[in-house]
Amino acid sequence: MKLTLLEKYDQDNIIVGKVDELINWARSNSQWYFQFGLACCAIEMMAAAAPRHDLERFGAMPRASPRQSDVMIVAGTVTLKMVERVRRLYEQMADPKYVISMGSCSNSGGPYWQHGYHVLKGVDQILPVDIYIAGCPPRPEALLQGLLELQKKIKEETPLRKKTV
Amino acid sequence: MSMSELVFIFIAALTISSAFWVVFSNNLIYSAVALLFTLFGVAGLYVFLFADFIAATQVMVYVGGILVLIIFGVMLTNQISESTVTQTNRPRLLAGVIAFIIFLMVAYISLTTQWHEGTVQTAEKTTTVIGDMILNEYLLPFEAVSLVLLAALLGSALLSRKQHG
Amino acid sequence: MSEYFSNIVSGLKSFTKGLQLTMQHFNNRKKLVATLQYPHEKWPIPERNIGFELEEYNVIRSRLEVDIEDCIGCLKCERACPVDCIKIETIKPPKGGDFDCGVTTNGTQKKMLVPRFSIDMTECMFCNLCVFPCPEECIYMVGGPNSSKHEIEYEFAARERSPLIFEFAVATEKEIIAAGGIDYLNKKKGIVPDEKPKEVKSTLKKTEPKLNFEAVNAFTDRMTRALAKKAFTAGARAGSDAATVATQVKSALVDADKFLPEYESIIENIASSPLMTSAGPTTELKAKPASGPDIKLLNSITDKMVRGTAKKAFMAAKRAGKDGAGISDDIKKALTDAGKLTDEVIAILKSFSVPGNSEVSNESSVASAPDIKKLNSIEDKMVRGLAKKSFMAAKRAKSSAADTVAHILKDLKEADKLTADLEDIVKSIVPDTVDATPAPKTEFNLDIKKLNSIEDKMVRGLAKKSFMAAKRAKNSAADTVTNILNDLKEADKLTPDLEIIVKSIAPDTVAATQAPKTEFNLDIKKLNLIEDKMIRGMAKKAFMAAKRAASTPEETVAQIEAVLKENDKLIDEVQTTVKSLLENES
Amino acid sequence: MSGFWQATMDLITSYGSLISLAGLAIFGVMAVNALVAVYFERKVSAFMQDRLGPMEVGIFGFKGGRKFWGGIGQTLADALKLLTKEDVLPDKSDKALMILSPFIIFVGAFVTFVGVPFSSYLLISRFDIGIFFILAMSSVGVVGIILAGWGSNNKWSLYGSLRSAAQIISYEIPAGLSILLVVITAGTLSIHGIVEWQAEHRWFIFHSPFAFIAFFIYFISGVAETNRTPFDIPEAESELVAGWMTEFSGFRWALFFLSEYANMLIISLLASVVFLGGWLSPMAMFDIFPESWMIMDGALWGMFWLLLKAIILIFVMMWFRWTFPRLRVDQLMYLCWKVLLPFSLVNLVAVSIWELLF
Repeated sequence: MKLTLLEKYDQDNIIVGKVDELINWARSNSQWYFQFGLACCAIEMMAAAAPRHDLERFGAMPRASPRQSDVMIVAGTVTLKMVERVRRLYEQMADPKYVISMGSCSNSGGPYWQHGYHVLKGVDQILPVDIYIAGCPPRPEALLQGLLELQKKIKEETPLRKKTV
Repeated sequence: MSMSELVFIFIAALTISSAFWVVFSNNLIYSAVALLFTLFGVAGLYVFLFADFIAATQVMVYVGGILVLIIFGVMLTNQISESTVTQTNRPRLLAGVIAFIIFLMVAYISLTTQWHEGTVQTAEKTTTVIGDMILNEYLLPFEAVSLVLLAALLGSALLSRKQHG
Repeated sequence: MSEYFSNIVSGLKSFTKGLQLTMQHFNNRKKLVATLQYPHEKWPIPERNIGFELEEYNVIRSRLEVDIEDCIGCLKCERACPVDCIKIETIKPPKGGDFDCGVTTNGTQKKMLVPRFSIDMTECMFCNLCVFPCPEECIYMVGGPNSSKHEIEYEFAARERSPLIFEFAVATEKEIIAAGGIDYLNKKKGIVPDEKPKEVKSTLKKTEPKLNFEAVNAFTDRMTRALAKKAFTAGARAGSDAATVATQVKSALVDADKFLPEYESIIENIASSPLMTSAGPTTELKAKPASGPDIKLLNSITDKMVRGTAKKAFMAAKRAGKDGAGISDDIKKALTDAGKLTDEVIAILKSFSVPGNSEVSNESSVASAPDIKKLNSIEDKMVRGLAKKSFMAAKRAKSSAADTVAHILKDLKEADKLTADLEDIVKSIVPDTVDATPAPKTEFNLDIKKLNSIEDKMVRGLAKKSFMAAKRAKNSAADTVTNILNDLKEADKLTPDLEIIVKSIAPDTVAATQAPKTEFNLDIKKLNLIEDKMIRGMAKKAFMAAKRAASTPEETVAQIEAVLKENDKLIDEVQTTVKSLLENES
Repeated sequence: MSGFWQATMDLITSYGSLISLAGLAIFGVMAVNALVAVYFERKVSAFMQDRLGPMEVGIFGFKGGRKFWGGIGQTLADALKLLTKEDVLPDKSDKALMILSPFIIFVGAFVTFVGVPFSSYLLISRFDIGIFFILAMSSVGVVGIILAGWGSNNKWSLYGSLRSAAQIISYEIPAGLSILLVVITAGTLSIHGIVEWQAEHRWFIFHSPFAFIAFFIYFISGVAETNRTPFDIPEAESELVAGWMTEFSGFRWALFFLSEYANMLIISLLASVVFLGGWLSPMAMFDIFPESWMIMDGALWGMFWLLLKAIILIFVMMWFRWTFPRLRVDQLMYLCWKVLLPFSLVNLVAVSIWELLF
């Protein structure tokens, strides 16, 4: 049975599995977040990065450029005017990229989900959201827990193999 | 063929080919990049002449200073956005004729000159020798060059000054 | 020049000062580091007073939680929600049905079944506004002052949105069906597609679209009944005839492995009985108060003014507790005063004033009353109008059903509009059956709640099951008790204690029938007027105890007062409040 | 031409292993330096801000405790992540330049290490013009920065690169003048010569008041040359997103990072060699335990002292970074041209006079 290199990688074996684990360890523990504070949730995001909660304990540090960040924390109300920018900035991020939707506004439109003529009803309409954090705004602990949940999710990936097993 | 000859060939080839690129590239920025390699190659040739001080000066002044200024100049040129057509080589025939004449002259001189064959030099400290020579034997040219540089400095300062009135 | 140097000096000064400051923090890091390492240690939630009473206001922005067993489905929280993230659906069980919604911990009788209570925490803005209006205090933010009810929880990030939409309702399908929410369930499950009902409507418009569940209801087991109903509904909606529907029901039951030989008779019954039914005189009768003349009789008065006056007098008389003859006298008097007394009204009032048998006359009049609605299936407007007109005339003349039909037919013939179809329709207005006499009521008054004092859950369940079975079979009280006892004996669970409890159902029946439910009509909410929390709690406790003991209103009040007196809390204000319970009685 | 191939083979067999060994050594130093320094920096910044910094990431199950020095594996995870990240080349960028520029910057730092000593014995090449070589090579990186900014085809990148180039060229002058002062005094460009001079006399920083000032001018200029806060206007986040690095991602961005921390190490090593006595033990200088083994002055001890001095200087750089706010462009140029440059010129003259007098 001859296998091409790609097919070989698609199979499960111990080396591929271990390397997967290593890559996942690195990725999950180094989630540099693209600060995307749009409204009040941004304040809680700052609080999470500030000394009391210290987001950097998990290796997450803020980056200003989308190219160098791994996770986009959409914190706040995504207005329709902002949609284009959010989308573009997400597309500018380098793979693998993740999205945390923080707060009710970005989860579903929040207080504006019914009558907000100017608000996107959930950032998951334009981005593939990985983690939803409920709260209006969520407490910093909730953000930290969301990050931990994201780490768990990353650890389930198989970066060397295209197909998920 | 010894190792030093091999390295010499490599450096000479790098210098000449990058020099050609400087001339023939249509993109000014690429020309500047090629100039970087040319200047480096020249510095390498200096090293072959055991003139390490000159080589370092070459890198420092030409690469670190002049080249940067050239790139600055290129970038600040108008219409640089159309970077592909900023350089044209139109009067090629005339230039080729002149260059050929110069080439003939140089070839004639280098072939007819009685070259004096010296002994192989060893690496010595050149810095002290250079310092001695500049301040003793070649004091007048040195001072003349200083004056010229000073005049250039003053001239550029005058040119870049704001016009009053 | 001096400025230049002073700038440099001040620059150096601030330079060193800044470095000193950061160095201090660096050196004193053991004291100064403020970080709490979240997953390992948690920040104690600060109990800040933000202007409201601390115990009542939750500033934590934690998750909303609902104690669904306390929810009465009042929809107040749903209305209070500024972002409409709370969605509640309720089912009101039919009156007189056997479905019991239960009682909240505050003692309020629940009147609704709540099959859906979802809170979308991705939309919630954590404003806490839904918490205040809740009369049962069953919706609240977890933690803080409510931490005794539910642990604090504010970290529940999820990978999808759906886990953040919390569903609190626990009503099972069985319960929903038992509460009469089969339509709700079908709608929710999308069994009835959008297009089909339209077809059904167009074809069945002429007849009553209501399904006749009479035969199906004979199944005693809830699950079986639900299945049967489902199959029945599906079959009937599809337009099959009764026999096919019966076989469908049977096959559905067999598929579900629920079919028992004794169900054969029921299936036959289904096959023989009509699929559709009118609202059904039996149910109408059940729903109506069993005593006193019916105010609806007055509706046949044509003049609006007269009708209004008559109704007014009727209500006043009824409130005064008069019987049929008295009421008709009162009405007559009122109408004479107003100068509106006509022959028509007198004829109507006669039905009231038949002394002593007001109930019977009422019953017969309603039971045999031909249904004008049946005439709606006449397609031609003109003809329909004509038929109705003669129908009303006949009704006013107090004709019997057969007379009415004859009358209508005659009128139609005169107008030369009578066809064979019409004749059928007109004849159909005569109610099908007279055998649907109301079931004797007393049996239903056995109190299932008495069984609640059985401690063992299993046994309680068993006892209740057989109780319900007996009830459905319309057994008498004594039969029911023996039934339950037998069932328990079979299950080998019968103890002497149990026997006493089970028997306690029966003796009460007489009392229960005589004063049905009135005792419990005392409104516990009146006690909310008591300001002191302590006293209020005490009073409510006593109230509940009295209620459980099925005391009369006077006894209840006396008991509450006694309890309060014992604790030396009986102030005048409180006493008046407690007494006000009685005022409600009338 | 067979001689040519023969020579090539000879070169590879005889010198190839040596050269590649030296290259690997330099690369190893740079990589380890970046790994340690980034972790160090994150911790220092955290403690100065009353935080804890990386705590949760460990290697081989070892996290380093929960109290203060946790998160040992943090930078390793960062590095691995950057290596496995997508390499974005924007569509409208000049792809050749974007690919080339990180390597120019990296090679600039890499080649500089050839002249940088780690102790009196441990260095790649012993140049006669050591200091001059280091200064010359460290100026090569500027070209890479400019090309990176231009190639990105992004206005923030271009602004950042222009600012960076202007800043580095400007600050090279006071830095060079300060070192020139040492060269004048010691009379040599060789690093060994300078350290030997200091061994004979005293550390340069204590040689004269002017040399003392020169040290600070050099150090400040050095901080500015590495584009570190408070001189980080080329990558000012609030103005230019990430400056000339805006469009770079993954591995090529990691090269920038590597070079930046390598440059920090170079500046610190050079400062400690030129002004702080290099690999000389401070005990010898202050005559603690003279003429005994406790003087701690050998090859390995020399490396220890040199690295200790460099690490302290790196710490000071971080201390600066987490203390001072960013300078404005005009303030930056003011500081360079109107403060540091005049002072270093005056210094130069004064030291010459000092040398004549004493």
